[in-house]
Amino acid sequence: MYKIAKENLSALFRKIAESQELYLPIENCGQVNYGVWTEDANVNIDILKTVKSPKDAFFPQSENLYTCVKEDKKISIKAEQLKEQDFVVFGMKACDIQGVEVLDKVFLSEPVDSFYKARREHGVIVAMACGEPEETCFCKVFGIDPADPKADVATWIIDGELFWKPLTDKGEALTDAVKDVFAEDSSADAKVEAKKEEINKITEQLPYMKLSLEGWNGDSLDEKFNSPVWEELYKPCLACGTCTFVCPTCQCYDIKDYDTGHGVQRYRCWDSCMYSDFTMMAHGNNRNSQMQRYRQRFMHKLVYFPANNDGMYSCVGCGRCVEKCPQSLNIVKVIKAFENQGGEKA
Amino acid sequence: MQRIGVFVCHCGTNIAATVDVAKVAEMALNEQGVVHAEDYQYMCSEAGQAKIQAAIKEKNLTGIVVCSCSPRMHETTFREAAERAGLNPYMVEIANIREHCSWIHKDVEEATKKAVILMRAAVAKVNLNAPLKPGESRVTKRALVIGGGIAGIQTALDIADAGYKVDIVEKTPSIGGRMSQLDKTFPTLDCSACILTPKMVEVNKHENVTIYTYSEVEKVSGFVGDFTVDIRKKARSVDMDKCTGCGVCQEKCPSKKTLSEFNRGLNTRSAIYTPFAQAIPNVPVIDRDSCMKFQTGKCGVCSKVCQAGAIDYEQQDEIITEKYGAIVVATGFDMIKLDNYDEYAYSQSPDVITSLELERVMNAAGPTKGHLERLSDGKAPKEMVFIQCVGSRCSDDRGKSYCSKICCMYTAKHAMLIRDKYPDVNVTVFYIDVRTPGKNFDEFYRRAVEDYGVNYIKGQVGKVIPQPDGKLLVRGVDLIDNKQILKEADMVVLAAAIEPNPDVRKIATMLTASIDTNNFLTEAHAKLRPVESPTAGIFLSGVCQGPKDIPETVSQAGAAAVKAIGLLAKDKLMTNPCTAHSDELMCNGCSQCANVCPYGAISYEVKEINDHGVRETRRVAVVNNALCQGCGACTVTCPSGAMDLQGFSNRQILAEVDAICR
Amino acid sequence: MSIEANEEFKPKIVAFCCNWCSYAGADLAGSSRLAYPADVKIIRVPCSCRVNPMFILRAFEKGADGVILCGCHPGDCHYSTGNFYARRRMTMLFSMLDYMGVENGRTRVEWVSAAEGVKFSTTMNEFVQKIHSLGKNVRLGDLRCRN
Amino acid sequence: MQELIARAKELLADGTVARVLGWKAGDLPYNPEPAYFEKEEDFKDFVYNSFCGANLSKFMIEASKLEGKTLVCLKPCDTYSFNQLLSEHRVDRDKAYIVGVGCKGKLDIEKIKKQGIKGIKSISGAEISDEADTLTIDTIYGEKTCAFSDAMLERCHVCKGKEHKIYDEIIGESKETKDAERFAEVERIEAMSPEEKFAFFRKELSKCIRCNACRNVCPACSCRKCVFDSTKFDSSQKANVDSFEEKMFHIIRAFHVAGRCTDCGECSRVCPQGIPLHLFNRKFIKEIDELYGEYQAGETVVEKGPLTSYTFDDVEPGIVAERG
Repeated sequence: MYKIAKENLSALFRKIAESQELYLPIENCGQVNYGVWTEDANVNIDILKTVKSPKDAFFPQSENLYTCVKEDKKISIKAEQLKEQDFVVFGMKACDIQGVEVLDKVFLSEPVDSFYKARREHGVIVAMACGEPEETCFCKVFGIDPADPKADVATWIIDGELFWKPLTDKGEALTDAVKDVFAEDSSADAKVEAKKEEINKITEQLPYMKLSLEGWNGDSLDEKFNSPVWEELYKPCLACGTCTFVCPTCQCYDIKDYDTGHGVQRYRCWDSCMYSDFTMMAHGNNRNSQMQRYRQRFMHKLVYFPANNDGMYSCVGCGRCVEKCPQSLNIVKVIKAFENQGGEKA
Repeated sequence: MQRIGVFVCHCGTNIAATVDVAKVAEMALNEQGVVHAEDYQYMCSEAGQAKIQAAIKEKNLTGIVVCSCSPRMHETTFREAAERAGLNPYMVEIANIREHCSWIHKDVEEATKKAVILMRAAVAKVNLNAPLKPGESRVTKRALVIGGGIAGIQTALDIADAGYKVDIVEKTPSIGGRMSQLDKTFPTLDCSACILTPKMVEVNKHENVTIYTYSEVEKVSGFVGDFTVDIRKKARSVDMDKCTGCGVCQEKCPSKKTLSEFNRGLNTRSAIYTPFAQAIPNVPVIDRDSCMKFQTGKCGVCSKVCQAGAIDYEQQDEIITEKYGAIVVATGFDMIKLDNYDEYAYSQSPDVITSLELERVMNAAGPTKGHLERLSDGKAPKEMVFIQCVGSRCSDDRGKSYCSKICCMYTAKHAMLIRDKYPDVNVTVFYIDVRTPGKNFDEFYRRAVEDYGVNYIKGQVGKVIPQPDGKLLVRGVDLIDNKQILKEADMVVLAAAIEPNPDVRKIATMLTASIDTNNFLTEAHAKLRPVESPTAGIFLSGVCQGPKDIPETVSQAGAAAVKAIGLLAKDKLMTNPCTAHSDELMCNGCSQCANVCPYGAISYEVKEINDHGVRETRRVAVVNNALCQGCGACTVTCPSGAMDLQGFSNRQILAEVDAICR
Repeated sequence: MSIEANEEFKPKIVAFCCNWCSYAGADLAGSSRLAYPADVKIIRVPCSCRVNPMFILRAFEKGADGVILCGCHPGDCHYSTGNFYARRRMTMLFSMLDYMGVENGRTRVEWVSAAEGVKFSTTMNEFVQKIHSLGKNVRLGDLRCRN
Repeated sequence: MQELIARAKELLADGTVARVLGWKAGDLPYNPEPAYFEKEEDFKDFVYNSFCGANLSKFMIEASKLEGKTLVCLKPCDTYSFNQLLSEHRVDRDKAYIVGVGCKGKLDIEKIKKQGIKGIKSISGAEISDEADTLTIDTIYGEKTCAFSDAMLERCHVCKGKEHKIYDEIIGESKETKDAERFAEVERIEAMSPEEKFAFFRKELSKCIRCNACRNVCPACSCRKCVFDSTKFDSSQKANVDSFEEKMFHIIRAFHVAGRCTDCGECSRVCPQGIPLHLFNRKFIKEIDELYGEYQAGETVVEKGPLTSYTFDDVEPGIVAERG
């Protein structure tokens, strides 16, 4: 295990960025999001949750797929380059890392998404344990340990120092490349264990961590789908895309064409199941009320996805939707609503 | 997918000299949807149109682009050609590569490049065109003539003689207009009243004509064939049916201090008055601003003396609403105000007068009973100076840039009449040019110079200086002898420029007829459609369109009448299909579009809408296609884009933008 | 004209002209042979009130360096009131572009009647000159599509 | 709040209204959500406190289509939106029973969290009956305090006043919370150089994720189908590869609501990226005030707004360039 004083972190970032792109939380106009490190970037590694999850690093909000170029009446197709250079995502929390694993299930199973695959292969994830989890966090509900994130490298911030522990070959390679800036600390393991303990104690006190997922699996599909509870739950929903766009696991995208005047750029961009034109087809929409769209989002996260992926929920308890929904709706309220209903029945 | 044909016109060398037309045609073949392209000498010719029609049939074209002159010139020609070949006329777009390209650019490469881009924009648009079908609207067989001068009278008579009803709206208490103020007319020196009065009587008696004097047009709505007009008949305070026109009231009226409009303020009139003796109708009006009864409540003399009991102080303005198929504007002119020309001392000396004032002075019914005399002291003048182009042909913004056209001739007339009647009076005319292009005009002018010894000096007057002895010192230049001239005169007459009646702007706005910077109404085409306004159903008669003399006015009045008759003779009109259309699936029913519609063409209905299976009863906008004129104000006000304009749709315009910026 | 000064830069200029006044004014400029640079391309619209701010933004998005809107003089609109609405709308749009730091000289509204061929031509000459002085639309270029 | 609940129950019971549109307590101290209440027992969750910032007027578009009247709780500033919607025929006055609820300023949880306060367990001082200027926040990291005004939503600092512009009855006291100039921020930007302005907006808008929350919450953006969702302009409701669409979206949105926006501030409240979106709308409001005369949308029910009316002597668009 290595360590580096927090005030020296820019040396570490500079070192990493020498040979590759480095994504990390950067503050811009009061908001912290993942972005590419530059010398004058306003890095904020103390932030618990960036507004958007770091999924952009692997699955950007919009990306070109290919370009058709039209010359006279001849059309040629220019393919978009896949990611070929290595890059590092620094500071990902345990929940967001689980989020990437959810995306893996979608994009790396057949048919493999080559754009995503290339990024995953070239990306090195440096995780960071959560120092002070908040009341909106509920990662433990999904078996995620915020104190002990699992990625290529794991890091902890303890008393003004960052402790660095490579966990995979990719992590070792990155460590080798940058270890000049590190110091060694023989008592590191002990300090980290103590920190984990401390984090776990905090987690114990958080209101959402003990949420029960009982009843949320593929078996109860019909019962959940037909529940009258949805009718009540969806009503304040604005049908905006906030929850989906801040979510680390939402993976739906739309493919669109942009007329460049000299051909067409085909790109994809994140879509939201909250939007009225989501899965719109010529005949109309197969979910034509907001209730249906609202239900879809949560059924997908808590029922359909686990049913198709060995019980893996496509919610990681990051709590971003809890914080960002304009009308204070969120997945926790949905889970609790069904919990209550179950209680009443019993 | 459209099958588009592109036709590039050479327009002789008008286009072909600066634009590589073959290249434009060749490039067209690269554009989306284009399956045919050719160029030809004159696309608008029979042979050119035949080529278009042949291509439409042979290649099954669904749309065509003609790269040629302005669509304002031949869009209709090509639309009709296309229609004859079985193509919907609204599947035709014009790329204006003449007025907007070949005529203004010299470099062939540059002009060709631009022509190609204009062609692309037109192709991009036609790709999104949809066949449109014009609707039909009915024609009200009645015409309105605004203005009761010689222009309005002649137009009304011609329309009435053709068998259609005509209404004349005249602002003043009598018809007759400026011509009634004139003494004699050039070049024949007939007495103006002698030739005008019979026309006034004729129009007044005509069974098809209704005259509203002392009335103004208040509101106009509707469109060609179906205008609705509100006419404000101002309270005359005299019952038209009872009044016998005896004139006693005017005699007895104690309030006689109001300046006479008819005599250009050179004398006064009573508060109850007819403007002049031959007025039609011969019914006086009470000028309420100067009447003591209305101002102080004390008087009532006219009412007491009127045998017929025609005086009605309680009379109110009346609004008459009538429908018309055609409207003729004949609002005429006035002299400009001379505030900007104080060097001529018009405001300082009563002996400096305008030509129109001289007409009144010379007229037997005028303020001096026809005697030529100085208005300051009543003495007969010995030296008279006429100054031409006062405010006409002006290069700065003091006056008018145009030639008032009638001044040269009426000044020759004045000079000749004065020399004829008062041979001892010397007459000098300062002029820039003497313009006499009319039948017997130059002969007339030459008589003034040669037979009557009028002294014409080419040169301008810099200043007129009133002298202590009452004379006027005229300081000018003689450009031919290149010398300064100082001349003492007893009277100075200014040929002030004429300008359209100031009310015309208000009327043009109501009629949505366009107007030029000088407030003359714009004709649809300067050469080919001189008596029509670009606004359908609006025709122009007389000086409201541009300066003209009486014979020209009368012939134009006749021409305007013929155009109006041509319209009234139709039972139905085709309406412009380029109207707004609201997509009820997207409409919010918010009423913003109706707020900006100038025609009241948008109304709302509450109805059940089926949006892909979702049924909802909602308030939605509905456009009345007969009323909509296709301006598009609503389309931009509509935030959701539910409202769109056929023929100029959002997507079509965006396609043009894209093609130009490509 | 200082167009020769910068031969490299060929601005793209979109001119929206109302059918009744300004388009006819442009026709008159043409028939009077009153030259103005070929960079100006005219789009005919029925009335200035037909021009949606989206059209103008779209032109900039697609690479225009300047957009000018011409209509009938206030009070002379063929449809009576169209240009009054256009005037308010464009004032609002231009003020927003200015507020966002986009040079306001790249947009302009001019009233040109059917009789004002000279004004049309001078206006276009002036406008092209203005765009030349502003140079390529770099700032809006940042807002532009990549191609 | 108890008075409000009692009155709401009464009106439900006597059949005056068929439902009540208010707020339901959330599971955290600061996340109540808009909710309908139809039965007496539903009211156990009814809440009205300083976190009930949502403007409920837009919900009345849908509620107007329901059977019977809806009792809707509107704060003074929300009533402007309701009037504007009435002007545009989007809501039915006869279907609304408007209870003007008292307001002493609403809170922004983001502002509390910005002060480093996390792990919140409870917050006191946010009840509508509380008179305290300070919020006391119990967190798992200990007790924290925060001045009420430091946690207020931006819009409350430029409060339009405590008067309800339309209502059937008023329950509760209101307090004007204005402590800043409405146009101060706009003026600050206007004073910048074009480069600074551009940099400012580019930075702010670069955060935009096109979630459309600003649009969907906006009572003026009440279109059934937004122009950005339709195919009529080839515009997109989602993030595009180029950055222009975002700017175009915000300019056009501001333009579409110009003269109709009541400055309710919901757009800035809901933006997950904290973009000060009200700066667009407020710029237009300032321009309209200055160029066409003072105008407050939603003050009363009107037929025409500033952009659907005109005067002959309106300034020319060239004014923008002239004033530099």
